[in-house]
Amino acid sequence: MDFVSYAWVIPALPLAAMILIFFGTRPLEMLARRRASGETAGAGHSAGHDHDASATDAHASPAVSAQGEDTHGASHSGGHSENGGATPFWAMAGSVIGVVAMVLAFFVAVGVLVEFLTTKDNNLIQHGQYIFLFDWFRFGNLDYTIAFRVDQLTAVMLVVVTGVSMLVHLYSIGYMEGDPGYSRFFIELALFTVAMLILVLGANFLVLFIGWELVGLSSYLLVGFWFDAAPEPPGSDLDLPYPPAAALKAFLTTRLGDFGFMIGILILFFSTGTFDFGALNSAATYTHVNQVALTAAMILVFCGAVGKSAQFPLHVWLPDAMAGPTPVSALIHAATMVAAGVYLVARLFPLYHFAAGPQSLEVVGYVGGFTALFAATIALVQNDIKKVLAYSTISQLGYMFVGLAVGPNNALGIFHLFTHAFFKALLFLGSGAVIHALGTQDMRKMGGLARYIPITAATFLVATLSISGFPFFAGFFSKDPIIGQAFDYGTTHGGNYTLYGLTIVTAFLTAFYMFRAYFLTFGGRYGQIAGFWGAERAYRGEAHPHPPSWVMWLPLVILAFPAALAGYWSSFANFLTKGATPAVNISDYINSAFSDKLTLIGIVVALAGIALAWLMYGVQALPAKVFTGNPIGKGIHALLMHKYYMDDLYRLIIKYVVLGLAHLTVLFDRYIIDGIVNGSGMAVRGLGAATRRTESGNTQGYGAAIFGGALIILLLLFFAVGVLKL
Amino acid sequence: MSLDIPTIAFYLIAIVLVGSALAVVLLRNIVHSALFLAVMFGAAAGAYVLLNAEFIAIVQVLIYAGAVTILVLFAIMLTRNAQSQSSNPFAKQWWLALIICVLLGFGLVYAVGNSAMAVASAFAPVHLATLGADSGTVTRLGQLLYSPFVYSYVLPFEIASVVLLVAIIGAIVIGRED
Amino acid sequence: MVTLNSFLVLGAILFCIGLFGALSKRNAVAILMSIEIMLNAVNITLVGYSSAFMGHTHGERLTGQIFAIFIITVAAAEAAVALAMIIAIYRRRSTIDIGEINLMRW
Amino acid sequence: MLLTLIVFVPALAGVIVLASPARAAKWIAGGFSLAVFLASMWLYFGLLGDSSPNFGTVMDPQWYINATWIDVAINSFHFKVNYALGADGLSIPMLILNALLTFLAVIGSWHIEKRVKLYMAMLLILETGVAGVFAAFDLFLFFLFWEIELIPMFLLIAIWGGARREYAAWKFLIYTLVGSAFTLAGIFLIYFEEGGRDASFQHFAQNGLNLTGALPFFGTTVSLGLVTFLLLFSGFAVKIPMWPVHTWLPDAHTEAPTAVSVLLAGVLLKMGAYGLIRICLGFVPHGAMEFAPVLGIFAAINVLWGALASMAQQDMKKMIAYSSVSHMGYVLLGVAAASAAGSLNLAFRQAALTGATLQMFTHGTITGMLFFSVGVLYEKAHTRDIDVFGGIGKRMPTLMLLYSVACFAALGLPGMSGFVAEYLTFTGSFATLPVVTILSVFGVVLTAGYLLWMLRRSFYGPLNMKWSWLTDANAREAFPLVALAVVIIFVGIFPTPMLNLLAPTLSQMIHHMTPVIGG
Repeated sequence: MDFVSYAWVIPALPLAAMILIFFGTRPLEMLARRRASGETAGAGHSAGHDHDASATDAHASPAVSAQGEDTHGASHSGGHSENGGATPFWAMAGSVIGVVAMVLAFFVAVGVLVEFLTTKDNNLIQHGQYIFLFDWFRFGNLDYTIAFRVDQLTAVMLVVVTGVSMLVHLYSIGYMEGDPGYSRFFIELALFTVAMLILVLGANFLVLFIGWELVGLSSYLLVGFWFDAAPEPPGSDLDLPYPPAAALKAFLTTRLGDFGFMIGILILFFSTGTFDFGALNSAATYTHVNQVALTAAMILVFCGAVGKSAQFPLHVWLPDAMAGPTPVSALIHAATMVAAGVYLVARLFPLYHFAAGPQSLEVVGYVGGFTALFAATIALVQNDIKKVLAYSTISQLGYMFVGLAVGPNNALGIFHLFTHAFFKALLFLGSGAVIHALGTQDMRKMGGLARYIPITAATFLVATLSISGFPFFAGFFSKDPIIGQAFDYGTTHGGNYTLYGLTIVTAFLTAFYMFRAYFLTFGGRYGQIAGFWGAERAYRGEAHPHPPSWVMWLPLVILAFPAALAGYWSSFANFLTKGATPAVNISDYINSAFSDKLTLIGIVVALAGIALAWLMYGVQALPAKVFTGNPIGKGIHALLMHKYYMDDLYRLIIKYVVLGLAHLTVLFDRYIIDGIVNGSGMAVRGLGAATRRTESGNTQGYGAAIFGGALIILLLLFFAVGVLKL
Repeated sequence: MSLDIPTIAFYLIAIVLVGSALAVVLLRNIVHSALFLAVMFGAAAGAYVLLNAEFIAIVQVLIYAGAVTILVLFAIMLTRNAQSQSSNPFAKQWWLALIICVLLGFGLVYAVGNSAMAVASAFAPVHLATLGADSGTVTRLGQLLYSPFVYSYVLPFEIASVVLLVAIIGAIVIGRED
Repeated sequence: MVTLNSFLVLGAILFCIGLFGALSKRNAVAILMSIEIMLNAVNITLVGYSSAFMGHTHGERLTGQIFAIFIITVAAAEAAVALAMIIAIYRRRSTIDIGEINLMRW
Repeated sequence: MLLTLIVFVPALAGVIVLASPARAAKWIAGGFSLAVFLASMWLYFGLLGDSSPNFGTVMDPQWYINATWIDVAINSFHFKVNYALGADGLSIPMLILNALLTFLAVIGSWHIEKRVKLYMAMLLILETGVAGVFAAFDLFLFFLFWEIELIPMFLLIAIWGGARREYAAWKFLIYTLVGSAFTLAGIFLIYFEEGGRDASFQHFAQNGLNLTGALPFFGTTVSLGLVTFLLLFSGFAVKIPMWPVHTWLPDAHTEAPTAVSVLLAGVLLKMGAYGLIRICLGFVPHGAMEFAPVLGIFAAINVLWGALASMAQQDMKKMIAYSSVSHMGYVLLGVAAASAAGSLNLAFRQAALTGATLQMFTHGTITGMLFFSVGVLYEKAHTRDIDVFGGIGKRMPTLMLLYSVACFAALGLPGMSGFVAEYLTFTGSFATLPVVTILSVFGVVLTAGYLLWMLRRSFYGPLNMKWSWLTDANAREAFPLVALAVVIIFVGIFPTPMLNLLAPTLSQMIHHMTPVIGG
């Protein structure tokens, strides 16, 4: 079946779901709710403008909203199961529509991928296929076209997006159960899915940018989903982000990156006269383009990726974005949207690699490598389970950029994106199950949970092994080649092994902090299998953990398979590069993975990280005080706890520089511009007040003035005629 | 300079004119001023006669020396203020007025003697009135003022009559005790 | 020799005397009288011109006299109205000192 | 004839409103404004009949009507004013926008109780003035309508405004009058320099290229084109408003009642931009070309200044007013880029100018929506201070949704018309004015900052108990918002009809300018 031609169905399905929920089930739900509340509350609401009525209204509402606040404060930190019972019927119907749409979309996406894998049509392989073309407008030879195109890269992304989105939709039915904004959540989730699909389907910068901004919007909406939550009370050291602030921060920080992105697009458009990726990536387009401008443009485009993929120095929003519901973190802030930056660089890989100067990819590599290490160090000390995962996401995205920078093609980075999407989504959904079970996300109040929620623990362990680069798991196959390639890159670049050093150290740290998180949550001392499988005694919290419902554990189990096995797609590079690299069969693939000395070093490093975590948190033979006891260690710990003071720096800049400038402009307007305007008005009035004195009402004075004036004119005339001889 | 009768008459009239005008302006008693005003009007009528403008001279005597003087005297009588010492005082800035007037006077006299227009015509001889000469200007004036057939000022003249009517009514309305 | 100039100078002097009176007196009636002097000065000038040019094109140069007639007419009307006003003001305010008639001040 | 109806029926309706009982005033005003809106839609749909519709250009306007009105000839002095109305791609969207916003303003003013007859009459007369400006095809007629509009606007602010309404009204009036005095001088200059016999737009557009040479100026000479441009532009710059003559706008907006703010931002500012494009750019291409780099710098200042000043505001309306300053900067940018010298692909210029024109339309709808939103809030809470609210989104979900839509549209989110306009402008203007464009793009970041920050402070977070009695927007209040949202989203997703409408006019203009700007 010709799936590719029907690929437009993939974004259309969640769009239809969104519209159906927005205009269909949500109004019905609200209607039903109003009818229900009308039956109980009586006529109190209907008397709108009456003073007495509003007074009673005001009386009644503190109780209502105080209750609302409490539940939201709680739901904010996870436990919203006691939020008011079951999901209303129409809300549930809406979510079912969303899930069904996503399942269908996922199957079409898989069909598209399979078609690309099996097709013999060389044209399709080389150029992909346009599935939608519509000219917004055309000025001379400049066209602003809405164009969707499917090729191998898009096909991979489609599967990732629809797959994770489908599972997250399903999972959310359980996670968001009974939330007052249940329908809104599914609308926004569908909106995100549509936007992300537009982003990956876009065949030119215009469409990509549309998707790019729309995912930013849905990220904003979903991070701020609990927009009415109260900020964390002072005194808590968990530093939980406040959803409205986090949403704002996420949007603005990524927009700052988009500023560079937009300028990059402008330079490219000006130089080449086209937005189209196909045209941009073909050598003929940029032969006459200034190399320096092109390099600058590519670096600026990368700025957009830095913002969206939370790379240093614009990484600050992603940890805060954890204020959103956990399924959102899994879908948007781990698996798909944050990977859009990687996708962008991969999409433009020929431009980066062949057309622009080498500086562009160097910037990508070093920013990525530095961010990987930087985020990993912060992740070492986090106590919030979602924060750990957030910093790990930032770190892994850094890997992907390194992979793109050092690789001969874009397969390395995208392959890591591909595997990462599954295991990181799994990690987040697992953490969501934990939060749902306990009502807290503080790892210090967990421990030994494997006894209570074994499925979650097992799947979480799979994902942890995968991300740590443990042999035979997906992460190993996608991450170790990046590290190896970074070494080769160093060799071919005059022995500059900086990137290799950054990535290998990060690999160690990753293994350590991920297992630290695992042990703190699920394992710990007194546990079985040397602390890997926790026990009741290891549990440090008070709340009674309750196991997740099937809609929540089923996605975990499903995701565990790709999280473990996605790495075995041996011919991924061959597929993605359209056959430019040789296809590898599976046994050669595994053999080559283990035959390299560098790989072995990577394995050793990962194992060392796991071992250290096990010593410190698994059997707790090595207390953390060993490191934080001395002053230097304490200082470093404080530095890491404060995230290198980046947030404070930004806060200062915004408070004093941006707002300072803002107030300066207002003062300038008020005192200088209006000062001049009002001043000239005052001057005229003053002049009037002064000359008013001459209007004394004395007619003889006027007469004297008239004739004195005539006399002066007369004298001037005499002067002109008699003296000047005019 | 030949001192014929008209020349002597001119200088006499001029002296009386200037003197009575100065008296009008300078005298402290307003009633005396008004009387000298009548003298001045009469002297002016003499000047008109000298200029062969008999009709104007008659009108001057009738209207100015007669009507206006009476009017002024009535006004003085009706507004007589018992408290004031001087009925015809000067304002504070009289010195300023004096400077302006003297300078303006010199300016005017200088202009009369020196400007291009004045030089061309100022020394034109004036036909002073001689006794028994033909006095035809009244007829011509009449034609010029009233004739409906030849070029005349009949329309302005009619308008002037309307102005007079308005002035009469206005004076009544304003002066009426209410 | 009496020329036009003589009458012009006479008119100028009279005009200035009248002006001085109009600008310096405080009694409204005196001011009115001064203005009459000024009008007479103008009339003398006009009639002087008229008479000086009468010889050239006889009959066509009476315009000055016509002007004088109109001036006299208007001056009479003006005197009537002005004196009525003075009387009216006097009735209201018991003074005709224009230094004290300053309702329009500012 | 249609244009005559569109221009004068509102004024007639205003008279009818004044003559009818107060109870009926709103209904009469609403009915007539709706009728005028439908008629103005026919301006567009009436041209669609052909397979390839001709939307007209300045040389060949549609719906054209021309009659001699004043014709005085004294020797070589010839003063001629024609009653000439016409419409082309540049004016049709503005006429429709004007009619739409007036209709919505009447709906949005339903709660007005103070002297309602006069209020509605003034709204309708304002519509006449503005429509006349957009429809006039004679320079003197244009100026006549330009000034007519001042009277109702002055009264609307001065009678129905807020606490400092008189200050604001006078400031508005004096600023505008001073500016338009220069414009009038410019109109006379161009009229006599171009022969002094014909003030029709076609004449000026045809002969604009001849407006070269120098004028003596205190011992030196200045370019005639530049002088004419600057004189004409003075009035338009005040209206747009361009920094540094923008300070009347925040005051006027803050004091004006909601619907008047909507009209002020929605169509009155567009008069300035329309004049800039139609007259300054179209009739004085040499001057436009010479001034373009400076205009570009002013555009960037406008964008950044407005955005920064918005950020410092406590008053929602003042914030939106400054955001108007910022957004009109994009219009200036597009115009500057279209007229800047350089031998470049004309398509870039056309993109920039189209973007600027679309921005005019789009800003009218978006800012209208923002002001209506604030108006709904203000009617209930009687304050617009951003910080005294907090968490009211919980009480007003519908308003929050619509307000958010407006905010996102204003910050240029794709799927809404603001994005299309800004994207077109930027992609076009970068070709001629790269540095200025980069600076202006940064305005987009700042815009997002102040709008979302405002939303966060007012609508998000825990509910401030003080506002627990607030009720959500009702259907009547939501109607203008929804209507505008539909327009915004429609143009954002499917801008093609709009761009097709604009294209021939602007294309003709750009091509006509080719000898001046090169390319």
